[in-house]
Amino acid sequence: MLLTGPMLTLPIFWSRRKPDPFRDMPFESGQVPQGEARHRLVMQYYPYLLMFVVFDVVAMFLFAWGISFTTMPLDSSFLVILFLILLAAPLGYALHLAVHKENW
Amino acid sequence: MVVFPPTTPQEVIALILYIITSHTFITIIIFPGFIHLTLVVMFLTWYERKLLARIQLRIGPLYAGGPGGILQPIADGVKLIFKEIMIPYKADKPLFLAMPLMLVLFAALPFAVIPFGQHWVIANLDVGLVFLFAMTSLFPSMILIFAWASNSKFPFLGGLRSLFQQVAYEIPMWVSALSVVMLAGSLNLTAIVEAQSKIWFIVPAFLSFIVFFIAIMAELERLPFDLPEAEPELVAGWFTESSGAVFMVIFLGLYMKVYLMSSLVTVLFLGGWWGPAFLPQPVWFIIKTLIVATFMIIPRGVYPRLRVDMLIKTGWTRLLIIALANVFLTILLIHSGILSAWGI
Amino acid sequence: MALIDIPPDLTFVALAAVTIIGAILALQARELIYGAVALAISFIGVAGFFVSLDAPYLAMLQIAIYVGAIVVLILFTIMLVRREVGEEAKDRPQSGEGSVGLWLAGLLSLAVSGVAALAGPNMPSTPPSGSLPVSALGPTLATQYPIPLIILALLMSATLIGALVLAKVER
Amino acid sequence: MVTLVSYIIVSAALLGIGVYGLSVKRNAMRILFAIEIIVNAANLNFAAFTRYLNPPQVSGQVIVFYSIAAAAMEAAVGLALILVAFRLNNTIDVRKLNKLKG
Repeated sequence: MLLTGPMLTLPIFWSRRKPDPFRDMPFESGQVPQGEARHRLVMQYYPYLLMFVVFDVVAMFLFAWGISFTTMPLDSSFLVILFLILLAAPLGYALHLAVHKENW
Repeated sequence: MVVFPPTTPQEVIALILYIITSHTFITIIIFPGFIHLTLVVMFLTWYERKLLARIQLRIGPLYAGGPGGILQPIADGVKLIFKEIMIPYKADKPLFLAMPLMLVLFAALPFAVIPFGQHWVIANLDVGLVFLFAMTSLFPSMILIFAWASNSKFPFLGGLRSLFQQVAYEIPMWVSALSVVMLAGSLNLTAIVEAQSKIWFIVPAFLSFIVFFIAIMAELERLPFDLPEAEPELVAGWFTESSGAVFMVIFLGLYMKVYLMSSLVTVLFLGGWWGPAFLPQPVWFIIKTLIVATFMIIPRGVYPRLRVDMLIKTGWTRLLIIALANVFLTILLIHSGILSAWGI
Repeated sequence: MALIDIPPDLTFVALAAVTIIGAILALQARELIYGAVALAISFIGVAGFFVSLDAPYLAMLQIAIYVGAIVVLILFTIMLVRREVGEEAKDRPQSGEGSVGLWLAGLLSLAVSGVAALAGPNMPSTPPSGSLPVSALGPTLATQYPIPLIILALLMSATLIGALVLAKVER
Repeated sequence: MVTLVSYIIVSAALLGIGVYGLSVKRNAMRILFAIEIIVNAANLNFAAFTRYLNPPQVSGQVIVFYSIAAAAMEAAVGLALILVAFRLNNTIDVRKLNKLKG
């Protein structure tokens, strides 16, 4: 943990800086930037993000079960297999929605 | 004689000596810690350029002293430190400056749980692997915030791509690591390595090794998965606007992550520090890790890159399903008792 | 092992400060993005509490799920629905509401902590010795609480399908 | 001296902050933040109580496990709702989302 102490303090003395507004323009291949940079995002990849939230939780559950897998009786793995099968159908549906771009 | 607080000069010297020679200090500052990390990361930057040059019949770094320009990273570092930090117009200054630091912090923190040898580990956590995954899962949000804070189009687009790519490959990565956890019966990385004393897990869990390797290649944004920084389209991806020391800090963080992931592959699949006894354990560990890093660098010299939606789709459809199927496979494998010869 | 022993009280106070200030900033920061960052910091503070409560797996779960997944989703949504800068500043409570909310919140937390403080002498002041192994989680999940696990799978399915159908463009 | 009561007090403070946000804020995102803060307060209580049980039991941690999972799902659906509300009404101010009012 203390490893990162020097790394956080080192760049502090780097960060002296002369103000120079002309150089601070956003890089746009040499052109003057136009328009709002943080424009609205496309929704195209939103379903993947949702799937990430759901399967993040699933992965954590699987880890908690996986640690003591070898010491548990066999029927506990049936439970987890049931758990995964229950999630397979919405996963298929989400992938179906996600790969069809006209939905977004 | 160690006294705290020290009063005489001898006691001060004794205290300093005590601190410097203590195992905690050595592990944190010198060997698996700060100095070792910095040196290896600098070596990696040089090594990557040299290796790529060899593959593409170029020469690579040459002039900066030593054999083959091995002092090039130091020259680069000095150059970058003395360059001016430019902050884009209307950028979110605190976030823009804080995020690179956080990036390095969270790339360096997980090294605390990586066992470089039987006793060469800073913090022997019981939840080591999950700690590692929790730390790496912070990267997408930091990259997104940094990209947003730059207030510029290229970083923003690059940051979004990077976000979705990392998000898409994180789950296959975790799920493929699950079979190793099931085989070892522990989340403690030291225990995982010790479980491999008879057989490396690359043999019983070969499929998950493949999935894991592909997933970390994508996670690290290496070619052929380096869309977030596709030069023809997006200049340098989410760190286009960074310059000078900010760039250096980000670069440091990224290479640290490369080293982290290679050492994770070594721990999970390649038997960690195990090897013939004529070399000490950490040496074996570092040799294996550098070999893994080599295999991660080679594709960069060879392959073109994919398209972003294809990439994400592949991650979610193929890789995730293979990883989930692999879990079933591991259940069968363990319960069939084939592996009992190796004590699993 | 540790060179310097940090007293547990100090750790507790620091964690409490991080968590509570993070939570306040999450609601009061001018920019929503800053709010999300403060929320993430507050979550990390709660993860620190979990570590001090001998539940390291929960702490990692908290970081991985809250900070790793939910905050990303929140940031993405904020960027999707972002208005011009300055819109946020108007999100100040109207005259009466602010004080009513403050009174409500203050009374509620005072009541809860008051009850806790009154019951304090009857509650255990030091945790029992012995720790909970991480490997105890899995069997408890699988043997004592199998039904919630299946219900959770159903909930996840419903979430995935429901959120996608909601967010889909109607045509 | 860190006792069970100190954890409860921190948790109560988080609850108060959450309730304040829930009752005063008009931005739907902030309301979601407030809900997450309240859920965290509850989780903290579960973890604290299960640690102070004698003999130590892991059930409270499992409940927090489920609670975090449920909160993640709730946030996902809530954010989807906010997205839809924004797309339909071009605002996420809950005072202006009152079309159902007669």
